[in-house]
Amino acid sequence: MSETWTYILVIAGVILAALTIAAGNIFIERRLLSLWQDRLGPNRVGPFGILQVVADVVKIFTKEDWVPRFADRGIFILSPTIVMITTMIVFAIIPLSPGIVVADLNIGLLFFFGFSSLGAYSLVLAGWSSNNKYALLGAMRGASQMLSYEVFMGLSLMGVVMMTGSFSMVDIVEAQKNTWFIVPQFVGFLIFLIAGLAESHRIPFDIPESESELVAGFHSEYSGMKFGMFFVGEYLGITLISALTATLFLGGWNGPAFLPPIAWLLIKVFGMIAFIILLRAALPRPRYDQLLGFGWKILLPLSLLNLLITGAIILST
Amino acid sequence: MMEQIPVEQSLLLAALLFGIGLVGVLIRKNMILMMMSVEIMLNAAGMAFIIAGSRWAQPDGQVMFIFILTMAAAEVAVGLALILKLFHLQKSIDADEMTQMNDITEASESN
Amino acid sequence: MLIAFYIAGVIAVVSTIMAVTRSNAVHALLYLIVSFLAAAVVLFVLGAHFAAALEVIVYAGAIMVLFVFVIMMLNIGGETEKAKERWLVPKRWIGPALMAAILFAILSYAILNQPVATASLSIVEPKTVGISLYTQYLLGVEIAAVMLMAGIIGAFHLGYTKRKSKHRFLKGE
Amino acid sequence: MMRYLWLVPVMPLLGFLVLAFFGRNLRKSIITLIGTGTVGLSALLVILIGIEFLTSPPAGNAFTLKLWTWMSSGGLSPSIAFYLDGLSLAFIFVVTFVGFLIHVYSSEYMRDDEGFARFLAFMNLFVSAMLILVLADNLALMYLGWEGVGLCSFLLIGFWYKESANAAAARKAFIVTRVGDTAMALGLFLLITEFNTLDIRSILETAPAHWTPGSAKVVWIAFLLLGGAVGKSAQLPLQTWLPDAMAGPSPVSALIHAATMVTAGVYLIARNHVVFELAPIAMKTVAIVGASTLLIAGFAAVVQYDIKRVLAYSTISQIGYMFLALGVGAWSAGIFHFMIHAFFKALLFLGAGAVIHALHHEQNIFKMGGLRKEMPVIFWTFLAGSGALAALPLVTAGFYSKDAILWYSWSSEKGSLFLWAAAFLGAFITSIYTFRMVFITFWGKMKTHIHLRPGRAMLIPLVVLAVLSIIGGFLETPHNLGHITLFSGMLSGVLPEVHILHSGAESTELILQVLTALTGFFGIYLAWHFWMKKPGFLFRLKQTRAGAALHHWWLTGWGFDWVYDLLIIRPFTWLSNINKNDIVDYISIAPSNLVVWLHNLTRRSQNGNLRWYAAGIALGLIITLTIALFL
Repeated sequence: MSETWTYILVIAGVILAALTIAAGNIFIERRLLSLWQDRLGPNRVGPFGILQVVADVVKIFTKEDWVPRFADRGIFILSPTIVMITTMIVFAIIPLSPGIVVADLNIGLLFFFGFSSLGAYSLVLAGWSSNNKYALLGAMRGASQMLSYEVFMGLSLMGVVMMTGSFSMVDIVEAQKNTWFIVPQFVGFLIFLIAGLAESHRIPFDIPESESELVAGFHSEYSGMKFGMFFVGEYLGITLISALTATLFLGGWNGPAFLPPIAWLLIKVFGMIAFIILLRAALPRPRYDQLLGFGWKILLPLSLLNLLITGAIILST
Repeated sequence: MMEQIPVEQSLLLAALLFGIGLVGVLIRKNMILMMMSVEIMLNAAGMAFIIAGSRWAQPDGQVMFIFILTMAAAEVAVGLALILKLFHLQKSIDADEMTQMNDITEASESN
Repeated sequence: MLIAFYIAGVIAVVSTIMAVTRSNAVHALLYLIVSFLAAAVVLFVLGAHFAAALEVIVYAGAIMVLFVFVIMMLNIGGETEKAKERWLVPKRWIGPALMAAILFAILSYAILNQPVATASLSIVEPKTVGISLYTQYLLGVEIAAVMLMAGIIGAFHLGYTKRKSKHRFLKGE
Repeated sequence: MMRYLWLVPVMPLLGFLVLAFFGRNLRKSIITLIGTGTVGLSALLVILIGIEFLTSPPAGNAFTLKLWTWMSSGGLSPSIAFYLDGLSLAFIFVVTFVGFLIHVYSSEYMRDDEGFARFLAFMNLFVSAMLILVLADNLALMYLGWEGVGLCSFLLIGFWYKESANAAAARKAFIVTRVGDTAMALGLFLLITEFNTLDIRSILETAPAHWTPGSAKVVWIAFLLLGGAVGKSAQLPLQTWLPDAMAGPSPVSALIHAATMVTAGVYLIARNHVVFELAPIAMKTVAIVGASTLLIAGFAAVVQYDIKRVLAYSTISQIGYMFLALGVGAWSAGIFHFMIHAFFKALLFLGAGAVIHALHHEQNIFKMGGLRKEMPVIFWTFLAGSGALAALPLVTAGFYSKDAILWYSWSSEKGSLFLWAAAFLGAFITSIYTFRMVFITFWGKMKTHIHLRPGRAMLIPLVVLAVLSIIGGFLETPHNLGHITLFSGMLSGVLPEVHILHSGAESTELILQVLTALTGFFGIYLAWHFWMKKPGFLFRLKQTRAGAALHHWWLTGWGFDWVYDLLIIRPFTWLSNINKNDIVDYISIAPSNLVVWLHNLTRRSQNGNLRWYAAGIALGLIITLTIALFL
C-alpha cells in the first residue's frame, strides 16, 4: 500500500512542482527581462515583488470569463484545457532522480511527441472556435508551424535515441552518466531547442499570437481564466522544454554527489529557462514564411545529416 | 500479473469500427468527412493487424500498421490537396454535386 | 488493464459513431480524434506500445491536424448545418447502415467461428518492430518511403500556384 | 570481252540512276548523252561480245558469268549471274541495238516534253530490266527482270499521267499482265518445288529424265508458263491491254510494245522449250493460241483508224506468228521472226510516230493523206517496213521469216493444214491492212497541215531500221533460195531442230511460197481497190446493219473487252459493292456490339456519385466475403 501512496505522492509533487515553476516563471521572466532591459520590473508586492504572481492570479481568476456569442462554445471552452493537459501529462515521463519517475514508459519519447503534437489542437481549435479573422489566421499559422517543427524535433532527438538504444527517458538519463549528450549531439541539441521554442510558440517564434500583426492571434477572444490557462500553458511549455533539454542533453539528474540529483535537475532546468528568457530579450521575431523556410530548408537537412553521421559513427564503433 | 489478450473482443471492436467507417463513407456528402471515414476504416484495419501481431507476439502486425499509416499519410496529403483544388474550381466539396464524370448522356438514355 | 480495454473500446465506438453523424465538421473531427486516442489506448493495452504511440503522433497528431487545417481553410464548419435535415432522414442512412450491419455480421461470424486460442499478453518492444522493419520488411520501407515522396510531390504540385505579385515593386521576386 | 557481260545491263541501270536522281537538274544535252549513251555503249559491247561469241564460241556454246550470290535461304541460293548463249545473244542484240536506235529517236521526239529526263530514265531502266530478263541464269533473277519490264511498261504507258485515260490504260496493262504473271509465278514455284533449284540450265537438263512426256505435272507447269507468256505477249485471251497501251509515247510503243517486251513471252517459251516439248498438249495449245490470235488481231486491224492501233493489232498478230512457230516446234523460225519483226515493227512505230509528230498529234489515218511528197524519207522507210510486214517476196526480210513459219506450220510433224491455212489467211489480211494504212496515209489529198518536220536524230534510226528490214532476212533463207542458215546456226546449240514431216517436199514448199506471194500482192490490190479507187463500196457496206455491226465488232477487238467487262469486271465490282459494308466483319462486329450493349446496360451505374461507387465496392466486399466464408 505504501508503494501506491508514494506513487500518488510523486504524481502530486510533479504536478505541483510543474505548476509552481510555471507560475514562478512569470515572475522570473519579468524580473530578468527588466534586468536585461535596464529597468526594475515588479518589485512592489511582497519582498522583491515576489507576490506579484499571486496578485496576477487573483486578477485572472476574478476577471469576467466571457464567451463570445458567435463562438463555438464547446470547443471554445475545450481548447485552453487541451494545452494544459497535453503539457502537464508529459511531465510524467521526466525522471526526477534515480528511481523517482511517474511513468517509466518504454516509449517515453514517443509519448512526448504524441502529446506535443496533440498540443497543436488547443491553438488551432481556439483560433477556429473564436470565429474571428485574426484568431483564425493565428491558428492557421500555428498549425503549420507546429506541424512542421514537430518533424525536426522528432528527427533531432533520434540521435539521442540511437546513442541510447531506447525511447525510455530513464535509460537516456542513465546513458549520460559519463558524457552529456550535448557534446556528441550538439547539432541535435540546437535543433531541439529551436524546435522546442517553436512548439511552445515562445518569442521569437510567437507567430501564432504576434500582437503587432494579429492583435493576439489565436487567443484574441479569450479572457479571464481561459486566457489564464493559455498563459500558464505557455510557461508550462517553457518549463517542459527546459526539463526535456536538461534530461535529454544535459544529463538529467546526473551531477557531482555534493548535491542531491533532484537539485541538479532543477539547476539545469532553471538554467534553461533563464536562457530561453534571454532569447526573448535578445531576438526579434522572424517573418512567417522565413520561419517555415528556415525549418524545411535548413533544419530538416541539418537534422537528417546529423542522423546520418550519428548512425555512421555508431555503426563504425 | 499475466493477462490474456481479449482477441475476439478486440477483433469485434475493429470490425465494428470498420462498419461505422463504412456507414460514414456512404452517408456523408462532405468529401472531407468521407475521407475521415476512410481513415476510420484504415485505422480499424490496422488495428486488426496489431491484434493479430499481439496474439502471436510478433512485430509483423505493427510493421503492417506502420505501412498503413504511411499510406494514410500520403493519401491524406494528396487527397486534401485535391479537395482544395476542387473547392477552388467548384466552390463546393459536396460529393453529390460532383457528378460531372458520369456516363449518363442524352444519347445513352435513348438506347 | 482489461477494464481500460473495455472503457477505451466503448469510448472508441461511441466517439466514432458521433464522428460519423455530426453535421459540424470540426465537431466530427474532434470526436474522431477522441476515437483515435481511444484506439491508441486499446493498442497500448494489447501490448503494441509503439503502434499506440504512432497512432497518437501520426493519426491523431498529424493527419487530423491536416484535416483541421483544410477545414479551416475552406471554412466549411457551419455550412453543412443547412443540410442537416436533408441527410439525417432515414432514407439516407438506412441503406448504408443495413449494408454495414450485414458486413459486420459476416465479419463477426468469421471472427467468432474461428477457433482462436487465447494467448498471454506479451509486449512487443519498439526495438523488435524496428529490427523487423529494417531487415525483413526493408523493401516495404523503401516502397513506403517512395510513396511518401510521391505524396509530398503530388500535394506540392496540386497546391502550387504561381505567385502573382500585386505590387510593381515585388514583380522581380 | 565476255567478262564484261555484266556491263551490258549495268550501263543502262547506271543511266537510270543518274537520270532518276539528278535528271531534274541536268541540261537536256547532258540528259540525252547519258540516256542514249549508256544504251549505245551497251549495244557496242553486245556487238563486240557477239563477234567474240560467234568467232570463238565458248565451251558448250554458252557462257555463265556469276557475280555474287543474291541471297541464300532454305536450300535456294539464287545468284546474280548472267547466262549467254545463242538465244540470249539474239535477244540482247535486239534489245540493245534497236533500243539504242529508239533512244536516239526519242532524244529528238521527246525533247520538248517536260518529263524528258524521266522518260529517258524509265527507258534506261526498261532496257536494263529487259537485259536482266533475257540474260538471267536463274528463275528468280529472270522473274526480277520480268516484273521490272512490267513496271517500266506501266510507268511508260502512263507517262502522260495527267490525262486519266492514259493512267487507266497503264492500269489496265498492269492488271491484265498481272493475271499472266500470277500464273507464271505459280509455274515457277512448281518448277522450284520439283527440282529444288532455281538454275534454269540444270532444270532443263534434268527435266527429260525427271518426267515422262505428258505427265500431269509438266503439263500444268507448261500451261502456267504459257499463261505468263500469253499475258506478257498479248496473246489470246489476254491481248486486250496492248491496243490501249498505245497511250504511251510512240518510242515506248516501238521499243516496249512492239520490239522487245511483248516478245518476252516468246523468249520464255523458247527458253523453257524442254518443258514444253515434254507437254505436247501445251505445245499444241501454243500453236492454236498463236494461230487464232494472228487471225483475230488481223481482222481487228483492218477496221482500225488510229494508226497506232493498227500497228498494235498487227503486233499482236505477228507475235501470234511467233507463237505458232514455237507451237509447231520451229523454235529458230520463231526467234528469227522475232528479230525481223523487231526491226520492221520498231521502224513502223517510229515512222508512225514521226507522222503523228509532224501532224500535231493526229493519230487518225483518215485525217492524214498525201504525205508521200511532203515527207519522202519517212514515206520510203515506212514503205520498206510495210513491205516487210506484208512479206513482199524476195526483197523484204519479213518474207523470209514469215515464209519459214508458214512452211513449218505445214511441214512440221506438229503442224497441220489448219494451222497453215490460218497462217496463210493471216498473211493475206496482213497485206490488206498494211497497205490500207499506207495508202490512206501517204496517198490521196493532204488533210492536215504539217506542223514540223522530223530532224536528223529521228530520220537516221528510221533509215537504219529500214535497211535492216530489207537485208535482215538474208541471215536465213529457205532451201530453194540460197539456203543460208546463219541465224539458226547460231541457235542450234540452244534450240532443237524442227522435225520436218513432209521431208523432201521442196516442190510443195515452192508452191506454197508462190501462193503466199501472190496472196500478198492480191491483198495489196484489194487494199488499193477498196480504199483508194472505190471507197464508196465499203462506205455503203458500213451503212448496212450487218456491216456496221461487223465493223464495230472488229473495231473493238472482237469484243473481248466487252466480254471481260461482263464476265469479270461487273461481277467483281458487284461483289465489291456487296462487300462494301464488310460482310465478313459482322462476325467480329457482333461481339463488339454485344459488349457495347452490355456497356450501355452497365454504364447507367456510372452516375458520377462517389457514394454510389463506395456502396458498390462495399457490396462487392460483402459478396466476396460471403462466397469465401459460406461457399
